[in-house]
Formats: sequence, structure tokens, C-alpha cells
Amino acid sequence: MRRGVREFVTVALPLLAALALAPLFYSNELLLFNFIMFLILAQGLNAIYGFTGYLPFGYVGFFGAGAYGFALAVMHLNASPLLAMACAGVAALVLGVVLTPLLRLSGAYFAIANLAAAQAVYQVISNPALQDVTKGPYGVTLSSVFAPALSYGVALIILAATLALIAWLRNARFGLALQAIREDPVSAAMAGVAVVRGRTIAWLLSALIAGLAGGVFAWHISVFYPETAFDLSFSIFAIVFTLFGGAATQLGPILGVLLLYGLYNVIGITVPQYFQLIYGVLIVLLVLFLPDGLASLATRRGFRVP
Amino acid sequence: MLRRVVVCLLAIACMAGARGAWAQQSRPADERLGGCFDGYLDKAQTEQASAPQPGQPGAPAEIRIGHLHASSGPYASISMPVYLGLKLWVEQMNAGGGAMVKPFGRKLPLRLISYDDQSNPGTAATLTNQLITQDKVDLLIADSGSVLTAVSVPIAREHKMFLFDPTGTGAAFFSKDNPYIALLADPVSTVWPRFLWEFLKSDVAAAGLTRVAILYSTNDFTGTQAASIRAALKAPGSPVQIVFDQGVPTSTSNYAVLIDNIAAANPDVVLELGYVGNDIAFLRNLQESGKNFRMVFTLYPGIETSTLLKNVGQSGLAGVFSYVTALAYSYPPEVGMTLEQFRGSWEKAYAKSGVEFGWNAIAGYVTGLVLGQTLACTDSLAQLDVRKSVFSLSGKLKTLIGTFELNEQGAQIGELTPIGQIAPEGKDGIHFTVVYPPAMASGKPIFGAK
Amino acid sequence: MLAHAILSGLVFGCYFTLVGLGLNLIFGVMRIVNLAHGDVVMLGAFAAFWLFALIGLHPLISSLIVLAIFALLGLPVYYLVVPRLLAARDSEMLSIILFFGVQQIIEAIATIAFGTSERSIPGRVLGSGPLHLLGQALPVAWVVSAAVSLLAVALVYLYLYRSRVGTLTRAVMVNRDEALASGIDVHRVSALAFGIGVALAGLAGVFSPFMLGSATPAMGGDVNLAAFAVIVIGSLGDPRGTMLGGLIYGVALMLMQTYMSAWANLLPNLLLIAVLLVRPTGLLGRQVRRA
Amino acid sequence: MATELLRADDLSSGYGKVRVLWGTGLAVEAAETVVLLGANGAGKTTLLKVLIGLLPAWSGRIEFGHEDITRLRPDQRVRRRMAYMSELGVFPGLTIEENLRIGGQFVPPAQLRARMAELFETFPALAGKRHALASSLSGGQRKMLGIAKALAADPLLLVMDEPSAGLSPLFVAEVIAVLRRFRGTGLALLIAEQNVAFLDLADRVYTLDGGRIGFSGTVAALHQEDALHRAYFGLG
Repeated sequence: MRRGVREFVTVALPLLAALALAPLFYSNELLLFNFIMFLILAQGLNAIYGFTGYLPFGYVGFFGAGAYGFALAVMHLNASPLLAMACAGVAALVLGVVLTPLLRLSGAYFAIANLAAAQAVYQVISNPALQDVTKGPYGVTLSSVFAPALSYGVALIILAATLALIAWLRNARFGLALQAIREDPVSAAMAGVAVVRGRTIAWLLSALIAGLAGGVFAWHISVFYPETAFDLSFSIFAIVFTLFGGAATQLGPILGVLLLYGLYNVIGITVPQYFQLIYGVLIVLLVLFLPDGLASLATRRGFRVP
Repeated sequence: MLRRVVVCLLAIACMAGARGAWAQQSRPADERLGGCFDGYLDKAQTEQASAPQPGQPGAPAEIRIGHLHASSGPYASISMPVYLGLKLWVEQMNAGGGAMVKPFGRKLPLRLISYDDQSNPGTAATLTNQLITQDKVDLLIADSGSVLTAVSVPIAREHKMFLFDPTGTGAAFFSKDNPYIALLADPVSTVWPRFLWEFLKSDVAAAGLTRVAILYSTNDFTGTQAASIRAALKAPGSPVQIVFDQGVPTSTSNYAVLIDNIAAANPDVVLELGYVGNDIAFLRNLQESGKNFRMVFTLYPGIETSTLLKNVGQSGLAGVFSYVTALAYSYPPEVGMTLEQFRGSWEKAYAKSGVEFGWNAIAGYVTGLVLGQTLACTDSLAQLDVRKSVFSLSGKLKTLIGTFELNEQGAQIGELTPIGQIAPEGKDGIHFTVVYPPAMASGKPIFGAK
Repeated sequence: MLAHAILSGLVFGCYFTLVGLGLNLIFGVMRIVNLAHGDVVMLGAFAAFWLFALIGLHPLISSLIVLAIFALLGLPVYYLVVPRLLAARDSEMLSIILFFGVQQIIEAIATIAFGTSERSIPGRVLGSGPLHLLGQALPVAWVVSAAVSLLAVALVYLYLYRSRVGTLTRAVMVNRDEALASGIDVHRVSALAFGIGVALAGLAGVFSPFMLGSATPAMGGDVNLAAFAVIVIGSLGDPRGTMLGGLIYGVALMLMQTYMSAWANLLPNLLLIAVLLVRPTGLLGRQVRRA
Repeated sequence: MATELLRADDLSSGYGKVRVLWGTGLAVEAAETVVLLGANGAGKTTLLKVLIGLLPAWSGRIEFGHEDITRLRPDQRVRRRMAYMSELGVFPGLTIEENLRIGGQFVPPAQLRARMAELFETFPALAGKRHALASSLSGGQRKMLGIAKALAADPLLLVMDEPSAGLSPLFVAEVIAVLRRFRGTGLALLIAEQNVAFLDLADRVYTLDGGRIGFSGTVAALHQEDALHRAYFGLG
């Protein structure tokens, strides 16, 4: 456990400090915010994929649920942003509980079923029949609570909590047990690990994190359509970043987001006309030549990656 | 507190701008729109000749225009023509030495910085911010397609940057408390269908066609239009009866069963409101189904005419009603090229690009024209002056798509598109007969043709 | 209305079987998810479009050319990426990301090459006017597309169940390790299945303008979602299951369009989840559940 | 002296970074039955996988019929008439006949037909269920099918990984009885086992422990090695 604290201090704190100070030096605050958001999402995905091997392809479902949890609380309850953030978390958690039976599926089946579930949530929320509740396909405007500086700060706090959670998972007995499940569910079960309970907890934590990310995204961006909140690229980006960095570590997804999302933006800004092509080629090369992520470069040489 | 004061001031400025006539009366004559507006192209040339004050203090080397487009993804087919139309305008201006910028009293070259958001709203948001905070653009233009436009609205507002919105018609963008936006080329969704419902309630009903079916795609653009049509048709005293009213997901690509269902409701008039892909699939399925309705209206035959013609064919379009945009109804422009000239330039520049000429291409070009006039009329590049300048054009600027006119929230209410009916022309061409409003009509509607 | 919905659902379902078939074959044999499947369908649509627009080639002839060329294109792609991918630790999951990258590449190149406007082939090319079938009027183009789809399903069935390589292919589907141990040249068998899978996607693309209205470089995503629904409802890896999945998908979609059109796209997703939870193996499948 | 069919020298291999084989070597002569005796985790399966080509040899050399096959793929080794029966041994999702066809995939069709007829004679329980799925068979029958499938290839050498695994003693005896019928038909057998009952078949024995060959020699010689005898046969 002490190692967890040390890892948090050495890895997470400098990152958090840098992100807290960055707006003073760099004025595209939204880009910084998106970095924070993807850091949260990548770590949330890490909690379920890295530690149990379930790849939630429809991870954006929780994100969207969080965004709409936030929006509905603001629109209908006139909630303060912080209360609405709580609603975002609750919305994602409820969705997580509803989708828990999906954990009975494995591999691609789980990934596809999870994707279908995210699509289903999107189709319900964007349906014109629910216009009075969700504004249906017409999108929401939350300008009454728009507060970019405050929501930036809240996003940082969520990131800090998420990183702390991952540092704990990585070093606590609970996290080790989860990884044992990932490697070999049958013998882990025989070793007395409460397989089902363990992975359910990881699943719900992961959902909660995505929901909070969605909530703070809704708050920060304030005008959006259901297509925005349920954009599949949130899932895909989070997955690609996590895998590129190396799942089941704290540092891996951080590096993944900083390098790949950084590169994504550099390409998007410098060579817009070949943006998609370059990014596609990059992803293919990464999977082929670095399938276990950046962290594996170190672990293969016998170093422990925090 | 400070913010509230600013908002109040802006609201006042907004009202002042919107009531152009009143505002002009109270200003000295030389500051009036007319002073910089009337045929500014010619004037700019003469100014050039008659020694423009070189080396105006503080004149920038270029005017930076920030823009977003989507080269891929679901919004690419709307966004790319707008982008290329705008690009064409920028290139033409630069070929002529740049655009006249009033505060510096001379022409300055334009630099278009257009990022690709790949139809991804999150990326569009970051790139909007990039344009404002890093590229420090002088003028900011949003992407087309309401989903992508939406994310730029609060960012522009937060940075007090005036947002030129070419075609993002979402009614929610335009509110009295946000002075930092104006819709340039498309009419806002709530007013766009006005001629349609008027036509249905007058001429069409008089011809005995009173049973109307509405089938719309459930997105902001077509859903809003459906809602305003519905409201108008249900208004007290309406002679029209809605017998079928359903939404379908925008991704719907097959309408055969829906057409069968509509036929079962036995309507006289079928309104199908969707995006390009929806209209193509609907009209193809309608033709293949062998079903006949006395009047069929869809949006895109008049908006992306050549795409529709290529995909649906002459026989599939014959008899269909649609909006008549500038593609088929020429307005004499006071500024910029005529339709024929623009179309010629487009074909020359983009024949091989795979992006069809259509309304959105024109919308991009008109966005450029508005930009140009704005620069020619603005007192400074301060964004509220830019806004004032844009609003001062309202009701006066006449381009190839008609008169540019904004309501006080910045939504486009001029440039209303009349209703027309398609007739075959030649071997595989078509032409529109304008049937409503009467003042513009060039012929009578023929019901029962489809 | 009910009869029409069911009948067109069946016809539509045949076509969607074809859309899912290639994806299913590749997953069944290699246990990798070809996320670029929908984009290959898109390429097939553009191939047929250009063959028609430039030299007036009938789509039925184009379909043969597309089958051959796409199969040949699939082989080098297989050898370039799949063996490396399969050697990785969690290849099933990694494949999703790898083919996401491939999808980006295909879409980017298609956009550069073809532009963003909608393209299609006129429906009358496959025969004009509605065809009356069991008292219901259906577009001829639909019926032709459905017939081609059925033929393709039948050929894949014959390949898998009546040919020597087909037996080896099914052996690889059943157990890749045992197939290796039995001396099956697993890469040759897989490459062949990959080529066929890609070719089937291309074939589905040829007929997509008739079934889906028009084609754009961005159409792949929606096609993928439908294909996933079809093959999971049926069962991953079994062409008969795909057929069943396709028919259920088609009929369910058309019934939803008839009675609750705004919710039409929700149903396939709910169906997919329900089928997986009640029968995780798909309606015709084998064990996939884990501890 | 009989001709040497398989010869492996100084093999090392393993999984990832974990080394399992440490300079292991063995040889099998034509028509000879060799049992590789070792406890769970001794490296038997690893050694067999290296021999058939499912795992790469990190070092060392394998010869089959005096040809260097160290770098060949499994299918290339099977083509050279070296068959392998894994612990699973069959494809449960395929029919019995299909399983046999896969076993005999490199045998010319006419010859395969004759071979299959022979096998159905040898395994009458399978003959009646040609078109049933292998998954419908009992554990013992599956093992028989596994043997039949491997034999369909008409191999010179059959390498078997624990044919007794998961079987009751009654079926183990049956398996041994079947294998005995193939001794002396020119077929060489290499059987990895921990069940000493298979020693009844053996011409020679290797013991494997910790990835290294301990003893090699005849069964009789093994019985004389007290320590080994105790280790494998227990105190009884």
C-alpha cells in the first residue's frame, strides 16, 4: 500500500500540478481540458480492461449517460453544477448496474454487446418521443451553469481521484486479485477470489469514472447534441490511448494520452488534409509493432512500471 | 457583476444593430451602411487607383479567417461543399489583391486557416479554441451541420469572438443574450418551411389536397422543420389534416416499408424531410414501389440538385416538389458573381474533387461574400464592431441567393426559398417551376404527377 | 401492412445476411474483429459505381469482378497484418483497434479519391417497376440483391461443408491450436477465409446502392453496426446462424419501422443484447460464456 | 541396427521468458515404441510441442529421417509423415468422418478412403457414428477417435501427449490394447505419459525431470534403477 502512495506522489502529482498550471502559459484551455478528460477516460477504462481484461467498446455509453445525467439535473432540477455532477455519476452507475449481466460474456461478445448497449442508450436519449425530458435530437444548452474555469478545476479533481484509485488498485490485494482473474479466471476462482464480486466492483468503478468525465464534459462544453455525448470516438480514443501506453499500470495510459492525443492534435493542426490518413497509419503500426504498449518496453527489460 | 454589465451592453448593441433603419437615422450619414456598401468592389478598385494610404499605422499583413470543415464522417457531405465554396471566394479575393478592410482603408490579403474536425464534435471544439487562442484569427467561421456548429457557439461566446455560422440552423444557437453569432446562408429551421405551409394551406388545399403525411428524420435540422410545419398545419382554421406523422432515425436508408405505411393512411400530400441520403433513398424507393401520391415534397432536390439528379434520375424527380433555392431561381446579385459565373468557377476549380455543386457550395461562397462586406463596412476588427457591421448588412446585401436579412438574435430570416415543382427537361435534365408564393411563381402546380 | 413488413423484412434480411457473412467468417476463423468491414462494403459500392459510370458495366458483372479483385486484395492485407496480430497476447481485442486504424486509412483514401458526395447506380439497372410477390409489391432491385445474397450464402455453405479446404477451415474455427497440431496450414486456410470475407463484403457493397439508397465514404460505421447485430444474433462463426440473424434482423427492423418508426434502430441493439444474455452463443452457437 | 527416425539434440525452449527445456535430447528408431515418462510439469508437453513444431526451439536440432526439420512448420512435419496427437486430440465441433479426413489431409484421396475403411474396422464404435459430431462421443471414444485421426495420416511416427489423460483405468487399458495392435506394423510411437501402465508397450524409456532427460534405456533397465523406480512406481 505504501508503494501505491509513493507511485501516486511520483507519477500523478507532477502531472496534476502541470495541468493545474498549464492554463497560465497556454491559452487553448479547451485542449488542456480534453487532455484531462481523456486522461480520466483512459484510466477509467484501465480499471476494467487493465485489471480484468474486459474491453468495453461501448464505454462512451457511461460517458454519455453522465453528460445527460448532468444536463437533466441542470435543466429539470435546476441543480447546482456540483449536485449535477453527482447526478452524472449516479446516472452512469445506474447504467453500470443495469449492464452488469453483460459481464457474463467474454471477449469480442462482451465488446460488441457493450457497444450495442451504448447505442441503445443513445437511441433512447435522442428519440423525439422523449423531447420533453431529454430534448431528444435537438440538443441541450446549459449556458446558465457555464463556468469554464470552475469545470476545469473539477475535472482536475476527478482526474486526481481516478489516478489515486488506479495507484491503489495496482498495489492493493484487491487489484492483484483482479489481475489474477484476468490471467486465469478458473484458477483465480479456485484460489478463493470472489471473481464475480471483484469484476463487478471494477466495472462499476469504471462506469462511475466515465460518468463523471461525461458530466464535467457536459458542463465545460455546455451546448451539445446527443451525437456529441455518445460519439463512438470517445470509446475508441480511450481504448487506443490505454493500449498504446500499456494497460494495468498507472503510467501507461497517462503516456498514451499525452503522446497519442498530443500527436493527434499536432497532426490535426499542422497537416489537416491528411489528418485521418496519418492517424490511421499510426494506429496500425502501433498495434503491429507495440502490441503490449509502451510500458512493455520497460517491463520486458525487467523494470516495474508504476 | 462585470459580466452582467457586459451582457446588458451587448443586448443593447444587439437591438441597435437589428433595428438597422432606426439606427441609421440616428447616425451621421457618412457612417451609414450605404457609404461603404454600394458596389464596394468598384469603389475599392478606384480607391486603389487613387492612392490608398499606404502604411496605415497598425495595419496587419493579412486578415486571418479561421474555419472548420469535416473531410470525413457523417457531416462531410454537407461540410466539404461549404468549405470549398468559401475557399473559392478567398482565392478570388486574393487574386484581386485581397479584401477591402475599412479600418485600414486598403485591401489586405486574406488567409484562410481551415482545420479538419473529421465530423468529431470534441475535435471541433478544441480546434475552434485553437483558432481563437493560438491562431488569433480575425474572423471565425463555424463548421456546417448543426452538431458541429453547436460546440463552437459557447466557445466563441466565451472568448467574445463573433461566430459566422454558414449553415448551422439549430434554433437553440440564437438567443437574445448571445450577440456573438449570426447565421449567414441558410434560413433558420423554424422559418425555412414558411412558404411550404402557406402553400399547403392555400393553393394545395384549394385543389382538394387536404390529407398530409409528414415523415421526418429525427435530427435537429429536419425535426425542427417538421415541428414548425406541424404547428402551422394544426393551427385553428387550418383546412389541412395531418394523417401520418412519424420520425425515423437519420441513419434510415430504406423507405419501402414506410412508403407502404404512408400509403395505408391514404394521404394526398407526402412531406419527407431528411438529409441528402434520406431523400435519395426515399425517392428511389418511392419510384420502385409503384405507389403514387398526388403531391410529394422533399428538401434536397432543391438544395443539392445535381447530387439528387445523379442518384434518383430524371424520372424519379419529375413532379416532385421542393424548395427552390438559388440553384433554380436566379436573384440578381449586387455583390459577387451570378449563379452562372459561380457555377462556372466551381466546375473549373473542383470538377475532379468528387464534391458536387449545390446549395451548400453556394452557402460557402455567400459566407465569403458576407465576410467581405463585413470587412468593408466594419469600424474596426473588434468583434462587436464586426457584429455591428454584419447586422448593418441586414436587409441590404443582395447576393446570388437573395437578400441577406437577420432577426435580432442573429438568425437568418431573409433568403426564403420559394416552393417549386420539378419538370423533366431535355434527355436527362430537370427544371423547377416556381409555384409559390404567387409573386414569384412561374407556373401552376400539377398535382397527381407523382 | 403487416404482410408487407414481414415480406420485405425477409428480403432485406437476405441482403443483411450477406452484409454480415464476411465479418462472421473472418471472426469465426481468426477470432479477430474486422472493424473495417463496413468500409470494405463502401469500397465495393464505389467499385460498382465507377464500373457502371465509366464503362456502363452491369452490377451483376461488376459483382464477379469485385469478388475476384477484393479476394486478391485481401490476401496481402492478411499476410501483412494478421499473423503479427495473432501472435500478440490479446489479439481478439487488439484486432478491434488495429482495424479501427485500417478503417481510418480506407475512409481517408476513399474521401481523397471519390469525394464526399452521395453516389449510386440507378435502380432500373437491375430491372424496373415493382415485382409482385405473394400479393405484395417489392422493388425488383431488392429481389435481385436478395437472390444474389442467397446464392452467396449457399456458396459459402458449400465451401465450408462440402469442400476439403472447407473442412480444414471449420477445423480452424473449432480449435486453432488443435488445427495447428493436426498439421493444418493454418495461415493458408486463414488467408483464404480472409480473402473470401473481404470479397463478400465487397459483394455486399455492390448491391448497397440498391438496398441503402446511396454510398458515401462515411457509410462504413452504420453498416458495421448492422453487421454486428446480424452475426451476434445468429452466432459468431456459423454461416447458418448469420442467415438466421439476418432474417430476424430484417423482419424486426421492418416491423419496427411499421409500428414504431422512430425507435426502429433501437430494436437490433436490444435484440443483440437480449440474445447474448439469454443465449450467449447466439441462436445457433457454441460456448462463449466464461466463469 | 534399425534406422534412426527421429533425433533431437540439445533442445531448449519455453514460453516467453520462462525456460522449460534445458538441452533435452532423444531419439526414436523406425517401428520402435518409446515412452517418455515424467511427472506433471516435467516438460513433456513442451518437448513434444517443440518436436512437432508448435513451439520454436530456442537452440538445438531436430532431425526426422535424417532431414533437418528444426525450422519447419507443423504442417510441413506432418507432410513428412510425423503425426501428433494432442491431449485434446479431436475437433469436437466436427463429425467423426471429418476428423479422420483432417488427420489424413495429406494422404491421396484413394489411399485415404482405404485407410479410413481400415480404421473403421479397427474402431467399430466409430464406424456407426461417422456423421455424428465428435462432441457426442464419450471420453474414451474421443480418445479412440484421436488415435484414429492421427493414424489416418498413415504416419511413420506418432507422437502422443498423455493418451491416458482424463480416462478411467478401464479405458486406459483399452487405449493400450489398441496401441499394441499397431506395434509391429512399421509404426513408431513416442508416448509422453505419467502413467506407468504404458511401459508395457515400450521398447525403450526416457524419463524427463525439470526439462532434462534423466534416464534413458530399456524398461528392464529402468526397473533396476531403484530411485527412479521408487519415484514412478511408488513404494509398492
